[in-house]
Amino acid sequence: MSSTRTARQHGPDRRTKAGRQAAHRQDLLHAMLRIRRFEERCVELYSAARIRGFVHLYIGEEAVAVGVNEALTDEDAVVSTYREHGHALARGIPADAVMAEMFGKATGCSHGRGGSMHLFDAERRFYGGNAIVGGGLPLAAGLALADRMTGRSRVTCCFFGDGAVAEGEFHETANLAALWGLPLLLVCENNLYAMGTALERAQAQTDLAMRASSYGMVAWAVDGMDVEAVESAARRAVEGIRAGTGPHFLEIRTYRFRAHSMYDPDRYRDKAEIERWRERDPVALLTDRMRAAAELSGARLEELEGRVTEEIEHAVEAADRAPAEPVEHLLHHVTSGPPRQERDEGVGTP
Amino acid sequence: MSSTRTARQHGPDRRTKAGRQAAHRQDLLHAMLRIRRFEERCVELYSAARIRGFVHLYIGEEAVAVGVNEALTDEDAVVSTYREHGHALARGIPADAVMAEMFGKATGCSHGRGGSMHLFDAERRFYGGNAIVGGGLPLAAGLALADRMTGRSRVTCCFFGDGAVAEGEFHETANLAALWGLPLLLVCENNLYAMGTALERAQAQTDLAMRASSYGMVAWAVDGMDVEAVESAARRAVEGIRAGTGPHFLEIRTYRFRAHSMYDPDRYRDKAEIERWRERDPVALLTDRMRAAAELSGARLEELEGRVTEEIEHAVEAADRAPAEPVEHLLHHVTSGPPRQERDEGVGTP
Amino acid sequence: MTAEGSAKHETEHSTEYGTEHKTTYREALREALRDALRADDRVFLMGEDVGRYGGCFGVSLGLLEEFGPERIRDTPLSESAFVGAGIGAALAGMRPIVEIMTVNFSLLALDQILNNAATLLHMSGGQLPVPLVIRMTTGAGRQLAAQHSHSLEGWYAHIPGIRVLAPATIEDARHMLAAALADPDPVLIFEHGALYNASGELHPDARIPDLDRAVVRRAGTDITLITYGGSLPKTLAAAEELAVAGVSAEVVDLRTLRPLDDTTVMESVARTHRAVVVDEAWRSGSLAAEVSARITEQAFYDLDAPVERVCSAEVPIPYARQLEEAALPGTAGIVAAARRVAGPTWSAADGGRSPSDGDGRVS
Amino acid sequence: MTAEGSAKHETEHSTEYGTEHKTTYREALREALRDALRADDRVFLMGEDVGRYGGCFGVSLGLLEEFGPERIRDTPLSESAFVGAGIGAALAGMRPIVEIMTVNFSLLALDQILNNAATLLHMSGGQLPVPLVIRMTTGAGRQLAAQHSHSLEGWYAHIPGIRVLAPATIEDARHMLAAALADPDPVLIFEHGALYNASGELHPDARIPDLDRAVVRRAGTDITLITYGGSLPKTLAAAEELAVAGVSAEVVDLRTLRPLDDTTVMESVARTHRAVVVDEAWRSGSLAAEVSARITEQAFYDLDAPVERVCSAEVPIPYARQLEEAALPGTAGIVAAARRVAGPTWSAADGGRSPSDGDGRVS
Ligand SMILES: Cc1ncc(C[n+]2csc(CCOP(=O)(O)OP(=O)(O)O)c2C)c(N)n1
Ligand SMILES: Cc1ncc(C[n+]2csc(CCOP(=O)(O)OP(=O)(O)O)c2C)c(N)n1
Ligand SMILES: [Mg+2]
Ligand SMILES: [Mg+2]
Repeated sequence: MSSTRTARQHGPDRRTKAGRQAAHRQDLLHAMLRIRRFEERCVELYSAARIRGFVHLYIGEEAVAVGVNEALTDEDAVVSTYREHGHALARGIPADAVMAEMFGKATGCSHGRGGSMHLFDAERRFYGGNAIVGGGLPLAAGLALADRMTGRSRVTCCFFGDGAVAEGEFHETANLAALWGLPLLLVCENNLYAMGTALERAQAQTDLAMRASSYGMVAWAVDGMDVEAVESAARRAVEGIRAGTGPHFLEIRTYRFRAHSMYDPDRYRDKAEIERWRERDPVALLTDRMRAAAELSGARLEELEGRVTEEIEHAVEAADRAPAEPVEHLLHHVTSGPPRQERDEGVGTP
Repeated sequence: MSSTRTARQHGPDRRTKAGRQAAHRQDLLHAMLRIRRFEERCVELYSAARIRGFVHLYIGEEAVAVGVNEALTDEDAVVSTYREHGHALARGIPADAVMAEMFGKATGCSHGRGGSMHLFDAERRFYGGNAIVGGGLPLAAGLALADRMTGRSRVTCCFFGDGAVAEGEFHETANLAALWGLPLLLVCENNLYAMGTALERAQAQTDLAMRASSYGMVAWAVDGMDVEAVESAARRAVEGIRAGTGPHFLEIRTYRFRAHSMYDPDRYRDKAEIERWRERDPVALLTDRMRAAAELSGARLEELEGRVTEEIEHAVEAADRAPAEPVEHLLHHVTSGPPRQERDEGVGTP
Repeated sequence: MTAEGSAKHETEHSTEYGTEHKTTYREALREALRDALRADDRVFLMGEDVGRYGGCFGVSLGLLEEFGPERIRDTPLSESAFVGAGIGAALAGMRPIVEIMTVNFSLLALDQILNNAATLLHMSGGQLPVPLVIRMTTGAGRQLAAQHSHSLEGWYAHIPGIRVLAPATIEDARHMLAAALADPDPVLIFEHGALYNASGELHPDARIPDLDRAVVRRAGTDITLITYGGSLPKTLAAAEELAVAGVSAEVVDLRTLRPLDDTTVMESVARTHRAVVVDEAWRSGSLAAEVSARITEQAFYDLDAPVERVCSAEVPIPYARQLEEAALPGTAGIVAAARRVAGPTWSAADGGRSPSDGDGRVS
Repeated sequence: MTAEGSAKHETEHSTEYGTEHKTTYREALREALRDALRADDRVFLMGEDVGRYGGCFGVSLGLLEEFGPERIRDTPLSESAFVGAGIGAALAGMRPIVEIMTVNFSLLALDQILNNAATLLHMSGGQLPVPLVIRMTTGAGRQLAAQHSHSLEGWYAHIPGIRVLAPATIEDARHMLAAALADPDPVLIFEHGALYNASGELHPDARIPDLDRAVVRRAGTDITLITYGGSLPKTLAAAEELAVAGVSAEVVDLRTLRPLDDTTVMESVARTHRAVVVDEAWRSGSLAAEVSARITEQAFYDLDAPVERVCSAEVPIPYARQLEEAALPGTAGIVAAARRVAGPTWSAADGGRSPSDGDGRVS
């Protein structure tokens, strides 16, 4: 996908098999690093009150977005949640546009109207950014339905959390998608918690892949800390979907290293548990694997990090300089066409 | 249960095992006949415009209400649907009160406010009568939760259709009940259709018991035309629930012989399919079985039928004579206590 | 019925509910669907029992045979999922018409309507229009009791980003759908259940209505009666009764509940100086309140008397016929309110509410 | 803050948001929960993250430790199921307090609230009261964007059979719950998200409020400003500004949004002859419309000017600070509206809307 295009310009010789593997891993690493560093920067910017509202970090879960995205083409669609910086960046929305959105600027990918929880990019078929848990699922089924009805071989990929599986929307959508054989990839990011509620205190049956398969769809669980495992699972699922075998469900077992949101004091988890999961940090895991295979030199890593830093600092500076969306545009895009001049669309005065 | 109490005063000698079986079967037959004849009379009364609104007949499904009810005590609770004459009568709500409700009279079991779809009887713990498909499920979980929290050993029995399994409420309730181990009996009346939509066109997985068991609860399917099979399954499930093993799910395979409602021209089913199911009419099935075991004479059946006719005709006459709920009481029971005198609770003038 | 389209204050001279038999409201809706399905491959109809059953109120009867199960698509009982699927399909270039059997069940899909359909365009900074039409039955009057008698279109009219329509005539039933499909944004159409069997003449050269305009269904000079949907026939009947009593009532059919056409309402009130709003919803928080508030805001100095509302009693609608009738707005109640507001006995002193005015209120 | 209870027109002399530090709105809510849980074994709190997490806004922090997981009951993300379970538990003799994290997610449970909680008593002919309390956060102002900034309490105030409360002060946060639990019918409590950190003095002999009464928070003679919940601080601030400009504004806090206390409102309007309603909901179909309509209906001849409304712009609430601020009612907007309504420049000729009156409307 386009997100890793820049990385592909450099690095190992892609003409040998070993070279291709090394190059691909570098792409994956680069994609994960972009997300990691982007969010670390967001934490600083949030503390500095440059970013406001609710912000949910993806740190620890980067392998999911990056691995799944490898299986998708530009024609495919993505539906995401409020924890979606990773999905957006992996999908190829420029860091500039994402950062500007977090700053609430006119140059943001939602023109400042969405913020962290509502990133959109119609051109890249990134349908947001949904802050109602489970709310993206029915919509994703509809995107897939349109493809089914028009005979296009596109896939719609919908990300959601383990918590969302408890919502009625999950059930209704899973049944509808399986019943109609929709080209839908359901990606459950099972990070073991929905805010402060551990999976086993929310689900009678914690084997979520099994739950999904009860709808008659192909479903399995994947190690979400291993980006290559995620990628190969996603490729297999997408192949199956394109072959016309209907929706597939991936339970991707992952973990968020940070609190649920910037407001969360994270009192409900064991520090030791967090530490155990940190040992399986997806970035470190891949870095180690590449080092062991002599695919990644210190210099190369430094270069990658440098490129990422540059991109993010550029995004921050650009967002900083970018104009605010003018208050006069408040009523734009409430409906299509020119804003209605009606009295009832009048603006309250601050 | 009380519904069959009158029948128990007569008939076979209950001191022998064979006598007890014969007597019990007579009770079951009587209970089913009451429902069957009551509804047949309703059809006439609907044609005569004495009953209005939506009416959903239970004819063909009598074995479900009667069989399940045998497993419940007076302390248990029942939550039902809009197709609930059978559940109400089996539960012991007097035919008089049910018929008066269908007439919209003050003596009706909902004081004329509910009609066919909303029968209630707080004393008999019959919590209605819900016309939103799936709407009774969460409520039933709450009744069961109260018992769980207070340590009472009561069971809540919730009836719902195969169509309701597609609603998010089913999923949320099943998970909640299984997660919390609630004393809840989920009775799915699988009559193969939700209005005009056949089960296989609504459910990706038509094995509903399997679907339910994916929540980690005990679930199995039962022949819903055989009242004794239903009874024994319900007894087993209720025993399990009282023993503290959490919610149980029964998929009871049945069939409605009539259209979905009085408005339904029934264009979506094969006549031959209906005929095949009629051969397994639960009333005939039990009658035949009793005849084969020499447990039911023609005279005895005639007597039963006579008793049923008498009860129903009494109900019709009483309903006919009963006073209408006065228009002046319109605002009663909107809130507890005396009706609010507010201007905004004023009555529109017809 | 006469055609009405761009003409802003065109008057309906006769509505003829139940007299003529050229077509019915139900058939008019069906013809509109057929037209739309024939005209545009992207259009499809989706909902519970729209296909094999023919629609719970028979509106889509026969369409499955003509257009097949892909385009006349029966769904499971999963209101949230199939409404959301309509939103997604619209985003991906289709022109879905989603039928929710009745407004009563639409609450199960309200999150999708409010937080996705109505919001995506704005929240995405204009990138994601949702050209979706949602049809549903609304209203009471058929002894269906509390859970099947809601009139919640006023709630939907509160939501920015969507258009809300209430066809009250056979003409509008026939022609609003095309206009709704031409709208690039979500449109909700509320069909009143008591109107399906209404029959009348359909003028052959009727045009697609201007959805930004309310319409004067009956001209009058003494008082403006403002209503929509299932209350229009009752209100027109009340206007006839008032005419006999010497009160000339103008009847405005809002037709589009969002955005409201203030101009038509205010122009009428400027002529009559008195207004009554008729709305089958519960009184508190009804759309009638919004209309009343706007008249106060925009035409206060035109008013010779306070705006009154005739709404449903604030009670879950009961099954028994006499209770249901007492709960709903009726012709007698509209006449009584109009006489209070317009009558010569009106005086500031008693606020027009002398105890003998027979407005049927009970305590 | 002073205590207010049965005294109908008691005035609040200072609200002191953010100045004193004796307690906060959040802590007051928590104390009320603790009291209720201690007083009655049948009371329990149920909702998403009320236990281990301490409530998404920290209201129930520490209660799990005191009352245990049975009575401080974390639920899965299943709004419909756990609200419905609250209804069932109430029917079976418990006194559940269900927390829905925010009003934004309450739509998923709206069917249960409307068709079961609000309806069972009437539909059963009086057999089934539902003594349930549902708490949720409402409102915007924290840059949470469209899906997390709804003010939908007006919708709930449309539903017969329930009571709707909006505590706007620390006193009400502290004492409304007990009154709600004493109500035999369902009560919905809307806590405004922007108030949780509000701090102030809590008078030790405050009593349980009379939930049938609105309260005058500030006495005035020239104009009545009517509001509730999160808009009260802004409205009081506007009243202070108006005082400087020589306009004496009375501020009425509705507190109970259903049933509305017409008496307090009309008595105030009878004194001031002018009114502005402030409501954070979108303007069309807002509760402010209902209040305006009632004033017209009941106090038309007392009015010297049309009732105005200050509401949110009709737009999904945007994230960017300047856009969000422009969308929401603010002190300046309230002052401007009040000056339009009360000001000496008011005249019938221009309807009070001269283009130069600075009401901040944009096109
Ligand atoms: C319908 C709904 N209920 C509650 C919330 C509040 N909320 C936001 S995120 C969240 C946890 C979701 O957990 P999960 O689905 O596992 O995703 P994760 O945050 O772990 O990625 C909750 C409860 C919401 N946004 N929407
Ligand atoms: C939420 C909701 N959607 C749709 C309807 C309309 N409706 C009433 S009954 C019914 C079919 C239900 O089928 P099932 O659950 O199988 O029960 P059955 O009628 O077969 O007993 C439908 C669609 C409704 N009442 N509620
Ligand atoms: Mg999670
Ligand atoms: Mg069925």
